[in-house]
Amino acid sequence: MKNFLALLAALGLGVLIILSLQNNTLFNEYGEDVTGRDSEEYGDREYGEENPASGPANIVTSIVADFRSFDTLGEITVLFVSSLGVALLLGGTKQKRLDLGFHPNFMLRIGSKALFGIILMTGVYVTIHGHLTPGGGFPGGAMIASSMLLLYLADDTFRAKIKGFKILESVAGSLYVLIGIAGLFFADYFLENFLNNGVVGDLLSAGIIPLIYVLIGLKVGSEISGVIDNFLTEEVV
Amino acid sequence: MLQFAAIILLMLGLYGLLTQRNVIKIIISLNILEIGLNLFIISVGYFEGGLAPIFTSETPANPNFVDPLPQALVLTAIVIGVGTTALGLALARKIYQKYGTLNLDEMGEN
Amino acid sequence: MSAILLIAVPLLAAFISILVKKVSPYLLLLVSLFALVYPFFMDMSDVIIGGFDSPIGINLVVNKFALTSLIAVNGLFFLVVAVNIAQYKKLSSILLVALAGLNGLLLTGDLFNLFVFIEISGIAAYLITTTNKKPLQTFNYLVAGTVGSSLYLLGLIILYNMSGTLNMADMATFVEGNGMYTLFPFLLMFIGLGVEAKLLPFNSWVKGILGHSNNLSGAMIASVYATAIALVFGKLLAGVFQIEGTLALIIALVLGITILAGEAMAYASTKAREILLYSSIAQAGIVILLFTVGLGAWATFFAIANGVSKFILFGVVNRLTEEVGSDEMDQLKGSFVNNKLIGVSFTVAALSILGLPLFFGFVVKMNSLIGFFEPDFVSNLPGGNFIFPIIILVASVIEGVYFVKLLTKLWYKDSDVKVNFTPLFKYVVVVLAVALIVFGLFQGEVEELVASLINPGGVFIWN
Amino acid sequence: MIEILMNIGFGLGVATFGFVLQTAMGGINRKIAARLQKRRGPKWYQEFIDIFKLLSKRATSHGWIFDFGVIMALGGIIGTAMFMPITSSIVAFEGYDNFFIFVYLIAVGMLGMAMSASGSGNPLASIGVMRALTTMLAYEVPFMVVVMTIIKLTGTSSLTGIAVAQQTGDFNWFMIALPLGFIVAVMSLMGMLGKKPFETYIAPAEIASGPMVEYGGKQLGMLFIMHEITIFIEVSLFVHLFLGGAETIIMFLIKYFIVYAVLNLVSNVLGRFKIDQVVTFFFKWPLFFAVVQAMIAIHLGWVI
Repeated sequence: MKNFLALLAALGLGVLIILSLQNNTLFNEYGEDVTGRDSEEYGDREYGEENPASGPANIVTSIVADFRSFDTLGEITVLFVSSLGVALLLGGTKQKRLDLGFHPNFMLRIGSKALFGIILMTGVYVTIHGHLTPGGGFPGGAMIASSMLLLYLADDTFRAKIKGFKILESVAGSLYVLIGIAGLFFADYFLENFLNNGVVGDLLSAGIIPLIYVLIGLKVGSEISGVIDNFLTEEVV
Repeated sequence: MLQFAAIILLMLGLYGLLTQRNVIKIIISLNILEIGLNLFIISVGYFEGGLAPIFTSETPANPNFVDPLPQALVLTAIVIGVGTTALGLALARKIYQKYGTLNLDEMGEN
Repeated sequence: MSAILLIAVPLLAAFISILVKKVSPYLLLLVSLFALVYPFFMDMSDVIIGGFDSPIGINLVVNKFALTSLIAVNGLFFLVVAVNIAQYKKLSSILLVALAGLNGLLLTGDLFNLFVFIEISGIAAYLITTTNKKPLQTFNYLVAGTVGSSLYLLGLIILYNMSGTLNMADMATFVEGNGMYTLFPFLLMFIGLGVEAKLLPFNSWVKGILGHSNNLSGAMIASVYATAIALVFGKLLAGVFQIEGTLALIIALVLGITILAGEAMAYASTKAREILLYSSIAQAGIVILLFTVGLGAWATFFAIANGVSKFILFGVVNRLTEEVGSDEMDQLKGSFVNNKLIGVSFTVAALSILGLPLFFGFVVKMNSLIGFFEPDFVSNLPGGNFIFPIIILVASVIEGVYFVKLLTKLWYKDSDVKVNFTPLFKYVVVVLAVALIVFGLFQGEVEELVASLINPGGVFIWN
Repeated sequence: MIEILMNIGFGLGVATFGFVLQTAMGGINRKIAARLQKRRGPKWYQEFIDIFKLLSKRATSHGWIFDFGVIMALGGIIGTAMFMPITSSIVAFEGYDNFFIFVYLIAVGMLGMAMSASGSGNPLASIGVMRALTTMLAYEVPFMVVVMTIIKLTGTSSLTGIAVAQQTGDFNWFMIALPLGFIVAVMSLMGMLGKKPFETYIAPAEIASGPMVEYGGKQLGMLFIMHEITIFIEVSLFVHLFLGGAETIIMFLIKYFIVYAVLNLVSNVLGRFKIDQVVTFFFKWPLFFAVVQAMIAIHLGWVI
């Protein structure tokens, strides 16, 4: 009975969504372009143009780290507070690795060390090129953290230096806010892009955006690594 | 068609949330719901023939990009989802420590 | 000075605080004091972030309503923190994030940004409730809250698809022109926020959280968060979705049922904390009902008066429970005989919620009721407005009964219950109780404050 | 400042007037009831004598809540009476004779009483208080519905406003205009006054005089005064709401006397309900009638 009601509720939600969308372009025909939406103005530049209003070649990046950078600040705060929370819930004073019930062999240990570097470098690359290519701080950070995860999984005695992560996390987050406040004091607005925008498409372009994305990458990477550490350790009884 | 996939995922997630009694399964349902939602958000920005919103040396003069805003929003939504999932899993571990089970029916509360 | 600092400074402090654990409680105190004082020096103009005008960028809306809300919420936050921080030093960073999140909720002028802040403050709230040491209940809260915010986001995205904007002011214009189509997304967003705001039937988490709350989590969730969420609701109902007609009537009826059900459950309960939590469900219903009907200015102060009272009530009851080991009324019998000062303050808070004269609650409750019958009051509901004042009055009568029941038990003469309150807590509670009385006595001044929230057209302003 | 003091003085005058009036009425009605039962009955001023005698006596105290509660009860009720209009022009605080003010102010007195009674530590008093609260819950709901109907019709919540609306002929007296509502209000009024069949919370034979069981001397005297003024407020409310208020004091006295005497006579021929019967009774017919009346009056617009 309960399952049936749940089914009804779920179906009801789906039907309502579809019905409510009948009257707009989504279902009847796809729109032609973004005309009429606010996002019209986000792509207002050309490849190779010098010093446009917003610099990155990747428009999504320009939204994430420039137009709506404030959302992103909130977003890393969410990640920050949930990693704090995981540490609060699972962390203790003295910790040891969780017994996963298997012991990796020699090949796995060595192979993972080799792969670690490659994954880490890919993560760094994706982070640094966030304003030019798909990717950026969040995927890059997640890749950095996944390299840590590999180390944890492939070696049942491995533990990273959590203290280092903490410092990285704190410094990267603080710098993000400080860059924002610097915008408030050196230019006019919080989080304003007060550096030279350069040429669209160049690696060194888009003002503070690559800087912010690197900070985000470091922060996300260290936070997720911290979460991984918390999940794979337990308190010494 | 992407919208229908997204809506089906949303429905599946909601159904799972309402019927499952296992903490981990509830978290998985929550994730399915969120993935459906994220797909839905992406679908809102898409239209046929739209280009990926990145300027390269091959971008035509008057590029017809897809709406980049939903893509930026979905990035935020994904990260927030990751945060809540991590927290939910940490809580699940706490629950297991306390009750010795992950099944809500066997905890003797509620 | 720019309003952005109210969000940026707590965030910066939060990021720094994880490195300097020893100092972080002081940092928290300092920053929350800053957040309390700062709104008094703020300019009343919209703040643009990143140098892009809205709707391209995100803006913060600073108006009388936002200022009033900020002062109230930050004031309560500061007091809760000041009283409890010694016991919960570990939570300093999380509380800093919570402060940033709450300020963001009250300030932001962008609907997606609001979602981000809902999540920030929400996650901080889940973590604050982990101090109850009831992981299962916190988990339920987390699931309910996440589903709620997902529904909010779903509604928002559907709206974006239709209108192409995320900015509140632009959205308001769009909604006005397309009433019918925005119905479903609005309902989704309403449900999403309704989870946090404790509305029926999305409030199943409340009992698990507040029924096991401690000094910090009880006051935080029931007082600070409840006030903030109610005011956000008001912001959306007054500023974006000016609902009226049948839809408003249906929502108002749901709220009416929330109120009566909450009061009835409180009446039936024998546990002190449960009485308070059900009562706060009913109060949330009343506040949002007033916003829905169109009495926004008084609803704002209703929410604030309720927040102040709930701080005292939950603070005292949780302390008593901690010491006695049970929150059954019969166990707490006579707790106030040895703590007269606390007892009197508690009584004042309870009576203020009830709406007795001399107290702040009376001023807001009575003016809200009179507001229903003002000749120039334009209601958002069609016709039968009179049923809602009846609901509020009946709710007050039921409140009267269970609060008197609670008070008489707590004041019972013969008792050996001995509970020690810290001097700081006593001081804060007494100051708040005095504030309730002062606001209750200077009715005219309160009315002037409220009048400043209403523009010459007689409509509650948000922009 | 002077004006406020004058107003307060005026208000105190109203309260005193109410006290004297109701105490006298009470005495007269005791006499009437006695005559109906073929007794001689006490003198009409017997209640004054009782109260002044009690006030002159010393009394034991049961702790400060007990004492404070009594003062709060009396103060609260005098405060309420100060706002009560007597005729449409004799009002102490003009503009503040709002119905909602009375609803809330009257609760202060009740609350003081409840606090004081349970502060005495006597279990019988606690039972009495609980019963009083339950009765209140029962009769308030239908009464509120009826009064809201009136406020909705007249568009004002001020008592004099409502009275004037009836006097100027915008509406008939509401006892005629809203017949069902009037019946409900009479029943509720009997509950408010604690008359049979709703006197369960005093129930002299069962629980030894209910909330007042521990009182004597001064406190009892003060509570008597409070009781008389409460009745004055409730009956006056009724007069203003349903009987068109009063243009002159004489009219007020006549209407007041009629309402009180009729209620008294009715109550004298009835038995007493049990407490659960009180609640079920009020939530059954009066509430039903009240809602029906509201529907008829507001949605259909049928007002005689």
